[in-house]
Amino acid sequence: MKRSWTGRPVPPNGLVAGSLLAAAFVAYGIWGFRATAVLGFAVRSSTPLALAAMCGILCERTGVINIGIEGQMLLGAFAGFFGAAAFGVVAGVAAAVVLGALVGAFLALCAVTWRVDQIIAGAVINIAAAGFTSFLYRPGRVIGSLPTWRIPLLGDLPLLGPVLFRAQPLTYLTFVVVIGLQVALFRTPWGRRTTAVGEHPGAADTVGIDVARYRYGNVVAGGALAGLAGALLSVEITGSFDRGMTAGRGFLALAIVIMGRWRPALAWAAALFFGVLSGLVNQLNFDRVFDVPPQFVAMLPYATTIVVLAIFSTRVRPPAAAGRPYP
Amino acid sequence: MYTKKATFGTVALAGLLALSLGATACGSGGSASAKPVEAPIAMKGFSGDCASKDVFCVGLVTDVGKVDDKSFNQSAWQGAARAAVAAGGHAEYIETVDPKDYAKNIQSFLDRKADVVVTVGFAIGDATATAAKANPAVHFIGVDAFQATTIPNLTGLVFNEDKAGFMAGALAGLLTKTNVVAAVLGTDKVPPVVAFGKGWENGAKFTNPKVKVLTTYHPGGLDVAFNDPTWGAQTAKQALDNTADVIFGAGGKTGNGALLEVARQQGAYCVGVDSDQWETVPGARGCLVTSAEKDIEDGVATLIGQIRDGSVKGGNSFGEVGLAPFHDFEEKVPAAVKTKIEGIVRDIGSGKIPTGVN
Amino acid sequence: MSGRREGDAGAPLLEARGLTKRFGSVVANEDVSLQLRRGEVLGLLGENGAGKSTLVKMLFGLHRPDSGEIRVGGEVVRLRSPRDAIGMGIGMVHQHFQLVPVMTVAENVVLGAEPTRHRFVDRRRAAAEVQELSERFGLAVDPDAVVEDLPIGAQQRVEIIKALYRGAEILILDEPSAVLTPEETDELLRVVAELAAGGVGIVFITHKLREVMDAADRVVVLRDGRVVGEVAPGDTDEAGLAALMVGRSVVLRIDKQPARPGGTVLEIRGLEVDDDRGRRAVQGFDLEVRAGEIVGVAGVQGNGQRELAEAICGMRPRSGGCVLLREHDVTRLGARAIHDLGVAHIPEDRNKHGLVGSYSVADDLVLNRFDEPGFARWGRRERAAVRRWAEQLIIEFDVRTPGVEAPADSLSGGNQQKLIVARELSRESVLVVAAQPTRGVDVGSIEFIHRQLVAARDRGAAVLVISAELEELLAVSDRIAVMRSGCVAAMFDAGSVTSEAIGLVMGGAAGH
Amino acid sequence: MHTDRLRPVLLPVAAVAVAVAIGAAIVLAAGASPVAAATAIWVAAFSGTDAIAATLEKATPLLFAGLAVIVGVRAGLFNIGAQGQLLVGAITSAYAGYRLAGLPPAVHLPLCLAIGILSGALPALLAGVLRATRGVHEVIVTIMLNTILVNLTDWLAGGPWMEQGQPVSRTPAIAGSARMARVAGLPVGFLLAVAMAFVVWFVLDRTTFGFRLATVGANRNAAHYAGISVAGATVAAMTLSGALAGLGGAVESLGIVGRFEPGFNAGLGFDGITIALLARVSPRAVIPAAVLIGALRASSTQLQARARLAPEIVDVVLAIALLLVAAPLILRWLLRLRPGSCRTEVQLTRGWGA
Repeated sequence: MKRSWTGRPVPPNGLVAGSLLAAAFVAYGIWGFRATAVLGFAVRSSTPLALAAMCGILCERTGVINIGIEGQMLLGAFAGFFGAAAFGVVAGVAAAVVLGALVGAFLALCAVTWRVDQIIAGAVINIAAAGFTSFLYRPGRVIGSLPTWRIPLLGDLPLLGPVLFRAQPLTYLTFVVVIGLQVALFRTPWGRRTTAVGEHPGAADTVGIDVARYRYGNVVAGGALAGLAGALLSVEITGSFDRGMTAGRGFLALAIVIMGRWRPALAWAAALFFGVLSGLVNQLNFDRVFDVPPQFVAMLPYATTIVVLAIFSTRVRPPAAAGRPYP
Repeated sequence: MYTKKATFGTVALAGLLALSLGATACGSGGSASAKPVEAPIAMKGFSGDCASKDVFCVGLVTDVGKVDDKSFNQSAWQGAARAAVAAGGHAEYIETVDPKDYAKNIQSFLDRKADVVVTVGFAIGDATATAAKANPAVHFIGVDAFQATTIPNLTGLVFNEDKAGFMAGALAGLLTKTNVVAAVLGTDKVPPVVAFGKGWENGAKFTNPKVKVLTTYHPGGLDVAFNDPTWGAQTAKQALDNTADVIFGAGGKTGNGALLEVARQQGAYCVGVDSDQWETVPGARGCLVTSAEKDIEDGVATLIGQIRDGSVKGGNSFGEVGLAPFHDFEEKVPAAVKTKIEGIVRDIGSGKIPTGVN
Repeated sequence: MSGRREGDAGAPLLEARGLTKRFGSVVANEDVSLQLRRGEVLGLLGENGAGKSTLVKMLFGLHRPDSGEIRVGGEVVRLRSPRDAIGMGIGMVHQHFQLVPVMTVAENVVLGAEPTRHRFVDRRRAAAEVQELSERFGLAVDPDAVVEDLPIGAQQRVEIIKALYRGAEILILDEPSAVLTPEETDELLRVVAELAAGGVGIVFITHKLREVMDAADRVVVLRDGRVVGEVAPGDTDEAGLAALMVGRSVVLRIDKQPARPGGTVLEIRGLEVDDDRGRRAVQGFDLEVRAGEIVGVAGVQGNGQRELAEAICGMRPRSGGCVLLREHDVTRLGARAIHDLGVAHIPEDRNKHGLVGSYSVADDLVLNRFDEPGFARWGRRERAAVRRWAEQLIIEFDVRTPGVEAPADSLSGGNQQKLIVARELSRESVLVVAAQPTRGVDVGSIEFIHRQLVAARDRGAAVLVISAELEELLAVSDRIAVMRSGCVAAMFDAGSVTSEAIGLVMGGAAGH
Repeated sequence: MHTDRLRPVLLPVAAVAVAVAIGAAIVLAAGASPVAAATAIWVAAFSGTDAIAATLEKATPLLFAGLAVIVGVRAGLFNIGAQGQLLVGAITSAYAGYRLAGLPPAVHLPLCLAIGILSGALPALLAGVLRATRGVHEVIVTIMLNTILVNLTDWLAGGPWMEQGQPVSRTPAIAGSARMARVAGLPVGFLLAVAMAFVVWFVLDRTTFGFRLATVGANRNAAHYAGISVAGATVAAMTLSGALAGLGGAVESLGIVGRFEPGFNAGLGFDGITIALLARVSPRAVIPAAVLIGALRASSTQLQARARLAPEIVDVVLAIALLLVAAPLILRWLLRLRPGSCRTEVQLTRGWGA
């Protein structure tokens, strides 16, 4: 029996991924461009969710609950857009990352140093972000768009080419972040220490790991990712900023973190699952297959999360120290 | 227990706030963060002079949302401001935060003796009608508010969105090379959006019987359906992947997101909605062949002009609908298509061609 | 201070000189000195509260001594944190394991000092190192097993490997056998011997006589924060050690009449109870407590006493056997139902179970009686009545508090305990279960609480006192049961037994 | 400042004062006049019967939502789903309000209120049961339920329960027999809310039921020792919390809006969190806290009319006040206060799991 690094027997990831890929190609064989369109939608709509979920994973794995992701994203989108309008898209993305990180630092300050209730700190971030971005927003700015990069060879693949390899820079960056985090969390000293800090800060402390430093570092890094997710919305996907444009994605990311069981790759899979659902609904509407009230579709991911939690609650186990100040 | 003390605490807190806010003398209103969208129109606010017969004051109450929404609130405000300035008067707006405040926002203009009150959106219709009945001396304009019964001092500025959608759809039917066009729409819970969408579909089929029309609505509550440009952009891309090559974005920021996405892709057209989005969404100029316009700005300005000269009537005033100029696409749209569209626009306007939308 | 052997070649591996530590007015350690040599097992023996924990916490950088010095390899060192101690080659196996449950053995061992290859954790090398250490010292563990799936004994071995991996030459084992089964303890003692043979110096903290007799090269006995003796096991026997450990310091005799036992109130037959980890903590436990007598339960901590008390009082599910209260089977009843049958329960952990710190003294005085008639009517709490009741109780039970509305956590530990005793003993009870009733309580309060227990007995209640303090049990009990490995190992008549005899049974030297 | 009696008073007052001061600075930075802003708030919120009534109408749902949050927090639960529960309460009571027209008011109105209460309690009950039996964190479930219920109510209001013969997505108007009027210029809904605040206060602070909830919230182990069912208290507290939120929604529909219309109740449940925290989880203190926020919210018209100030400033001030109340440390540091002996931190969570 194959075992993961955490020692538990797992279904071989390659087999799972392989069969999903095969299923995608079968769908492509049957439905052609429709399959491409749905999967393309799924991938594109998963990227901001995945990045935001990475923020949640980083924070929670290190023991800090972050319900302020929505606010961090919104601020990131805001800074990204206005940074891009003033100094160009690269500066915009950088501004989003920096602002996200700063908000992350604020959350860390609340959670680690001030020992404020972490849920309240997150709620404060959300309220303040909505208030400030709306208050400060001025219309009338235009920004350049990020280029679409077609990866040579890979971009010409059927199905996978248009779905994965003809994307914009931040989308590729998201792929790198998710895969990088997946590897880093489970394979590097940083990742294992982060996990230890979130599961049993006392154990980490007694072997000389600075719990506060790890929490600060990861919550700030998580904030940067949430900011990047915001920039993805404003700079890459839409090229605009609008008040409240995150539209609840930060909260959905919380659900994705849980469905992904605090693992980057699995969380991305969960985001893709939500993406496939709503892409499928668009497609069914396009092709007049049937008329589902869109409201029911919107409920689907959330209802799924509740059902999954209710059934697998014993297996879906959060980091043991999440939400608790240390010492 | 702390309970009792906390009660005292919060009572004291409320008192302190009241004190700090209330005890100060009244000052003059500063110039402010909320600036008019059109630079030349100065916001004077209207102080006491509105009561005078000589000073013409227009107040505008938005639907829930902001006056800079690049959409109907903004168009209505621009019309109101333009007309007020033309009349040598003042215009001012109040943005509605909570729909329960509609009546209060209207009342604040009545308290300050506005001559005309413009309200935007059908949701505010009831509050407007109530205010109009109570204030026969003030004239009201209800943008998008269809008047089932006539109140003499209330004019509903309404539009046949299906006609605008039909015209745009007809153009799309002629422009498409793949015979697939798409509409990315806000929510099916708002009638004008549905009218635009159905008109678009029928128009496309009118000029191009082979066309396939892809239509989808935002899958979310009213609170996000018009405010999710991300979904709009990604859905537009999905439509493009479905080989659509003319895409209609109709649904506030959600629709704008669709336009912006199409602009980034090569070889597809996009069609805006409500106002000429060449102006409101500059980022979409790369694909924006036209917009299915309902000319709220002109409609409001015209009605205010009629109020000034006394020619206004209660009931409904149908505003202009049509297609915005082609702008950069003037060259690219074939002459034959232009001719054909001009004819269709004319016939739709005259009612010779029915849109097929109830 | 006795028997320091000077003159060995080379400085001792670890040396403490004149360590003193006070907490407020309480002296936890006074002028404690000891030495540990390479390859030596030093037994640190003492009763609960003798100051063993404070001492080792100073040695591991968790507490800083008020005076005195610590030397490692002859050099004076300042240990500000465990990190410093680890850096000095000191390793500690805590009573509560510091392991990340969801990570593997290898991951836990290398945590914070991971072998890397190209910036990644070199898992193969980590596993190999664990394997190597495990083989060298006979510490059987699977490097790829997840810690939470391992039995306690294996987890302890992981802790030892973790310390060794960090280059520990000095290993402090804090009550390592407290959580182990006898088989696991045997295994541990074997490992300790092997480690010592490998050159590691080991401080072995325990209050089990057999273990020090078996494993230690030298034994330092602590009592009341001081070193009261240092002997080699070969020079003494268990009785000698027990005498040293228990001493004759405070004799808490109280005047009481001989018991006049009535009918059986509590009858426990073949009781089986699991602990929090699902391990069988109480097995085959039989006991009878009669009206008008106090039965003490002695025993080394972790032999099932906590679980026994909680099971009797309905807070913990019983896996087998039965509990009869005045011939009624109460085995399946919950905490409230048993309480209502007239069972008073002074819980072992007063802050966890006994009271709500944020509540007022008055509310905590009715914590489990808040809805009884007199304190509530038709669901409405009679707060005035509660207050009156509380005011009466704090006088009667001498609870020192600014008032009945003061939050309970503003009280000193002794007064908090008296508060709980007041609540539990102010009511007519058929059975009183008192677990560690005087833990962390000042001497004056101890005597008061003991008197109250005797008074309850004299009112005709059956009283079960569970305590780690032998003196306490000798003072209040009429009979003393010694609990070991979850069952009664011996039963003594309190009037004719000595603490040495009990200590022997507790330490596993005798009994059945 | 010398006595501990004064300290709990000082904290929220100071928090709001500092937040207002920072808000004034922001107003100034935005080029508007803080004096004009203050005047606007005063005029809008408290000058005259209508203004006061408007303030109280704004305060009403906030009061209910704040109470809902408090009931949860007392039992150690964080009901972040008051928003969704309020929406369901609002739409079902509106449905009963127009559907059951013809009933006598004495029956109709209480019936509608009861239906609102029950339907608000239902989703919260689900969250409570999942928490008690499956250990699923109520924060996650109620966040999920919020989105689900927003969509459900939107669909109902634009579908099966939509008013016919007009285009707007909304239910028909509630029959007069189920409407709540004003009494002596005061909205009945507000009076009901104040009454509920006292009821909740009584239940939480004076009854054995409240004692059970509080014991579970303060120390689960002690509750177990005292024979209080932790699961039972969890389910009861969530259900009661949802019932209060549902009642708040019902009062909105029956007393203020007159029907259910999507978007009319946005954000109220989340304001409830702010209010519960400002009131430091005390049911009676919710009354002034709700009135305070109601006043700020009611002033959005006048803030624009008099100070030409974007209404979002209110959110900014609230966020700052909330932060200061939640983190007394910051305030102490700002105001150089001595640390006090009494508990000042508000705690809502003990992590995701346990």
